[in-house]
Amino acid sequence: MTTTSNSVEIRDLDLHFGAVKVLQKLNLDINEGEFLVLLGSSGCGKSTLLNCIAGLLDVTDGQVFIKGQNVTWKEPSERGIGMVFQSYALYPQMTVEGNLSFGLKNARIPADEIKKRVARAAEVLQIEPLLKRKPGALSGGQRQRVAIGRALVRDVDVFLFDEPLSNLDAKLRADLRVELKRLHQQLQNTMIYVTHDQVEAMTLADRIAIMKGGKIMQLASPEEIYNQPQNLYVAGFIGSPAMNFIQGTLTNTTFAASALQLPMDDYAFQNGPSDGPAILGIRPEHILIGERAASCAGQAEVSVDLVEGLGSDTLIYARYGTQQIRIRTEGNSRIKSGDVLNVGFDTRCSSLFDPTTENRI
Amino acid sequence: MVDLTSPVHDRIVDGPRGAKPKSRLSRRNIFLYGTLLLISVYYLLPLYVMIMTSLKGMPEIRLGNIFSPPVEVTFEPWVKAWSQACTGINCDGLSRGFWNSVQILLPSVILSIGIASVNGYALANWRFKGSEVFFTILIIGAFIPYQTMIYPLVILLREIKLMGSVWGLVLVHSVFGMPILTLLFRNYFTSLPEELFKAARVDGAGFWGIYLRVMLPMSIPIFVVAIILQVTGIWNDFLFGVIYTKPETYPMTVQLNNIVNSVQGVKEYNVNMAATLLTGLVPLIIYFASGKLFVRGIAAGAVKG
Amino acid sequence: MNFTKKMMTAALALAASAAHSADLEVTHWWTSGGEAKAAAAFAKAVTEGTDHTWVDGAIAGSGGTARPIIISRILGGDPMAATQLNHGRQAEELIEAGLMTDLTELAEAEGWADFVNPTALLDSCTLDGRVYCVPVNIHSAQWLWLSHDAFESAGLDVPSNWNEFVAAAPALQEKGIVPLAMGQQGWQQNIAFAALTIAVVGVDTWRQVTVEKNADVAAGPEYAKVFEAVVDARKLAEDSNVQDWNLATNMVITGKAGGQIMGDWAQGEFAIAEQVAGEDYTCLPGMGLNEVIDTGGDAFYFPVVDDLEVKAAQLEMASILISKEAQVAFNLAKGSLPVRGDIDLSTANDCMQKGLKILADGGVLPSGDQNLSADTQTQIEDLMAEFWASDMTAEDAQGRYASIVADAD
Amino acid sequence: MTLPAPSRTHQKTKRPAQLFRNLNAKFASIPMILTALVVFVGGTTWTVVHSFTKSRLLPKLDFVGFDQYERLWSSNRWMTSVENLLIYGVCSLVLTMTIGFTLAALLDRKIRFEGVFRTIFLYPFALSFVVTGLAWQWILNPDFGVQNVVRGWGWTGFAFDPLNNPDIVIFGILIAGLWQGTGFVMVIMLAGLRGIDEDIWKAARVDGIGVVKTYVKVIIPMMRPVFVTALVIIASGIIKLYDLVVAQTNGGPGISSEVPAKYVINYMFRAQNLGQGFAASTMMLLSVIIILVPWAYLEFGGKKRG
Repeated sequence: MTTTSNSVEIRDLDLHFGAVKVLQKLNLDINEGEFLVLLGSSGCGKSTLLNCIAGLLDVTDGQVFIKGQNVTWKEPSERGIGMVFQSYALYPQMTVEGNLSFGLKNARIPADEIKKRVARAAEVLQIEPLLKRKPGALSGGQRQRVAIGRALVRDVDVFLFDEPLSNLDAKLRADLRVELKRLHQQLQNTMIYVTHDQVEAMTLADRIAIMKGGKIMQLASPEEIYNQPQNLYVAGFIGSPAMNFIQGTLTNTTFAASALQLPMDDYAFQNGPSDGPAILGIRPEHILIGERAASCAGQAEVSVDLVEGLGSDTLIYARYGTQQIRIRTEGNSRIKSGDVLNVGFDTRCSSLFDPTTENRI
Repeated sequence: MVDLTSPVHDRIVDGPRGAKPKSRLSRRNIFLYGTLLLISVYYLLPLYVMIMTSLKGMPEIRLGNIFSPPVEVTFEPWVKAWSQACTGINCDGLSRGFWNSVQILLPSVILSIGIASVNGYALANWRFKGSEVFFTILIIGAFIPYQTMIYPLVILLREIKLMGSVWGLVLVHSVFGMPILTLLFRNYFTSLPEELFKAARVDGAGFWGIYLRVMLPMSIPIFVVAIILQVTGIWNDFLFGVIYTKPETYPMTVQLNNIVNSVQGVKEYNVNMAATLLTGLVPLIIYFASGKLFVRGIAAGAVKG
Repeated sequence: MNFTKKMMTAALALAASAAHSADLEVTHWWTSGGEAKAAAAFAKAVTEGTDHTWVDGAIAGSGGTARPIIISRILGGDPMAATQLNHGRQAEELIEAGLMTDLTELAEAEGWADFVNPTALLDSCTLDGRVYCVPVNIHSAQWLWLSHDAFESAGLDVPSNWNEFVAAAPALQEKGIVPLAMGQQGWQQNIAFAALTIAVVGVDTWRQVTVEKNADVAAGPEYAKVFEAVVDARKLAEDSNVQDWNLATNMVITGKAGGQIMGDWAQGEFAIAEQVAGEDYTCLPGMGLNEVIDTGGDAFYFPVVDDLEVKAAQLEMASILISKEAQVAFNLAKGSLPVRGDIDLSTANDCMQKGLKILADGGVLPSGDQNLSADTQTQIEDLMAEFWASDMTAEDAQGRYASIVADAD
Repeated sequence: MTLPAPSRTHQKTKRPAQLFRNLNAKFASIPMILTALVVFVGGTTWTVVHSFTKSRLLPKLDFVGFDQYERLWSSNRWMTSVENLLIYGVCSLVLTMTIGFTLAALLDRKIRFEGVFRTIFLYPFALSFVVTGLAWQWILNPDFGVQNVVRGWGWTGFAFDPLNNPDIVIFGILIAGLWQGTGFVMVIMLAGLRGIDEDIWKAARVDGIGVVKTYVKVIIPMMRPVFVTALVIIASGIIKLYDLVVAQTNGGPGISSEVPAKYVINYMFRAQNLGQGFAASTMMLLSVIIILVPWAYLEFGGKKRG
């Protein structure tokens, strides 16, 4: 058995709505105290998976374990989970205090204990002055804090977050993100967090599970996901602007696409190099220009279509033969559209994919 | 220039909005208000005539015209309609029907709304295998002519020994009120954020807990709408009242029809009109008192899911 | 407040009700002025003659409105203690279904068969040798009621039969008087039709059609004359636009109409208006042509109930309804003839005396109720309603009438 | 932290019996299930089955095939009833929709006292058909009502007595029906109009399209679902037409204002011919189905559920 204890285990989970298979034979182990982010575009099944863990959806087949207990058919409240929703889901007719204590009252916890727990949660979240207010009188950020508090008071093992920040504006979202991270460090609970925002995923997660079509495409740390995407989907999904993909062939560890010849000597082949068609994936910031391009083993001439200055960065949309190439370089660049650039490919940071299996070579 | 071509479209059915038109006597305005006033006359005429007739004595009715106001105002027809008009040898007027209607109304409204709101809640949040099928049957049932179900219901009520009693009629009202009310509540509960329901489940509240502590307090407006819908509907019912009650428990509408259509000697049109107005009074009061809610109620009842 | 007071009285009455008194709900459709008075006479007799209370369940409208309510309540398992129904075929199925109380023992003990006159009345309460209802009066429908005022104002003598009436009509019309008052309801128009039939074709032919259901006769030349007569009558009634029978009667009372074809219950309305037969109005049984009357009438049935007290009270009530005193009081108010041949009705007015005389002479026919099922009756009434209100030709109406007769059961 | 035993960790639990999941919800739905199955499905089926019998006063399973229907369709009264309902139905549909929409459009023109006008147009809807029928019976009374008043003004030849004239009596009922029901349609239409994006009006103005033309070409097509809803509601109400006729004319003069619903009640209870009544009510059911099925198909046919 593994040395770290598993907080949540999911075994062969299936969920079908009629003929639509939302989750398929899904397996996932989440470690004690881990912050796991379920990331994917809408309809990938991430929220569905979270609802299955919470017990809000009946699974078609498979098992869910929390703390080693099989909870597949248990009521949500009996699973030791707390949940925070996108729309906050505060009970509008109850005060903040009422919202925090509702779950405890349902669990028939003594009144003084409820009081204690509510006070502690309010302190942690700094919402003590709001306790007597109704949710209608709170700002978005305050509401979300109360929603988190509702999970907090219940003293649960696992926190489930269903896109908790997507209803907030960008500034507040960034603030609360930091607070969530701090909260996790403070509480050390297991947290499962659903989002479609890669920034949240990258900043918050211990591990990220990228989902597509009811399956997990890759489960790894943010760095690994970013640097070593296991397949084309993950590679294309993570990173903005998206990774460049160049069609070509691989012969003796050299990737060739028309005139471009890239020796991939530094590349860590997973199963050893094999010849045949391949796709080179390289992030915009790993295509170098100017002096740094010269030091690269593979170089090419591209013509610039469009330049976007972002202040800190500059994005260059260029063309290599028929292929579009995105390049990210430092701000205040003098490059204009129409220029012809000599670019270099940093092969150490690139990925190679098999066009048929779409998996990393 | 009159700014009539840019209407303001509020989503809510609300009172007059926006700035008043700049020129009051434009041709367009005269046409618009003229038309509206003319139509208003058509709608108000019957009420006016009923009130005028009910305040006249019989001799004046025979001589005068129905539109002229009474020369001599008398409230006797009202008194007579309320407490003396006869059906058979019972000469206690409409008052009996009024109290019968009240006795039918209260339990009917409570029971039908109680059942329908729970149905709507179960359908919105606790779907189970077949629940949609039953709901579909229910909605189709709203369109089935009552005539095809009247007789089986007589048999049914006979079997459970409720035929002719107030409770039998209460049951009939609950059954026939169920489709539209269930639809109303289901749509309302569906419109509430689903996450609220999920949150309550995570918080450990059960079927009834969520209904009573989370859903009910959030649904006061829809309950008011349903109450308005049911009070006017049940008060105005005639068919079920005729078939499922007996003379002692006749609701007001049935008694009204009896009083007006059972003539002793000459037709007392003034008493008839007073009786008619009395019967219409309850829904009218509700209508005028509830104002926008009534409008919202019938619009809500009409708009499908 | 009035209501509170009533509630108090009701509560007290409830508390005071002794062990052996029962509330007897009685349904009937006697709601016009004269009828209501008659019903009150029965109520008084029951309340005074027994320990029980008559709870009045009057149902307004004609029998057509009331009957379904009564029947559906009996079928619906919520029977009243007693109910008016026209005896005849209406109750047959209810009796067959065992829903009506068997009164045979009471009838035999009191010897109803000895005093009920004509005996046909008791026969129609009898099914397979058992008695199920109490006949309470004899009603006949073949009467022409004439307004003296109307004819005087037109400078005419009061007609003595239907033919004279038709002849006098144009003069009435000139004076703006509606010759024939007719309520626009099928059953009233059917009464007029039946009355005209007997007046025009006589009893025997009528019997062939109505009792023996001979469709050929119904389609034949003799009956054609009946339908011609109805077409004439229809013209006379053109300007009559009332619905209820008593409003039509009222037109005769006030001299707005020359006459009305209606059953003898119309007399109650004249009585209430304090008019005197022979002075203010004239009645012509059998339209003055064929002096016969039918022996339809009202009867009381007692649905089977579970409550033993009510069961006992039902028999007491049955006995009261047919008693001499109640019969006199009731029939004087209602304008109908009593069912007992052994009571003195010298106080009866001119019209009732005429009826009694015809009865004594044996000029009686069974009423339509006794011969035709409700279904057939309804179809004929529907036909009459249409015939009188439209310009349907006599031939068409006769053809359809004959086919209803052919299908009658 | 103690490690749970592996055997316990991977113990599988079986899916609980579905019947007992959410038992409370099912328990609470019993009244609905009973109503749907026993009354709506059961009752209707019972009536349809018995329409093929010769039940008279009491329901009997004495089958006679289509005899009741043959008699029904050869009955003048039924034919008159159907004809009346058709006239009433078509006129009522066209007029309530037109008047309802026109009123809504007028009220939607940024007018003063909108609330007052709306209240006036809608109040009859709060009244029962019995009250409506009796009120209009009085107003249309030829001796005292409108006809008499107009004659009193000097037009002695004026004739308007729909309730006493068999040829036009159904229009007398129609007047009352419109009075009662148009306000309701107006409210539905108004809700529909208010649901239309104001930008549409701005766009139409920018494009120089006149008000009437905007209504006809743009607004009405956009309100199709509202019209359909109103249509179905009015149509199903028309078939049930009963109280109004009973109170206003009771089918008279003669049988000239009879309607199918009245025929059913009449034959079921008064004529004691249940089979005939059931056959007539089955025909009513059939006509509802004819209206409902195409609508349901249009409304729900293409869409997925949920």
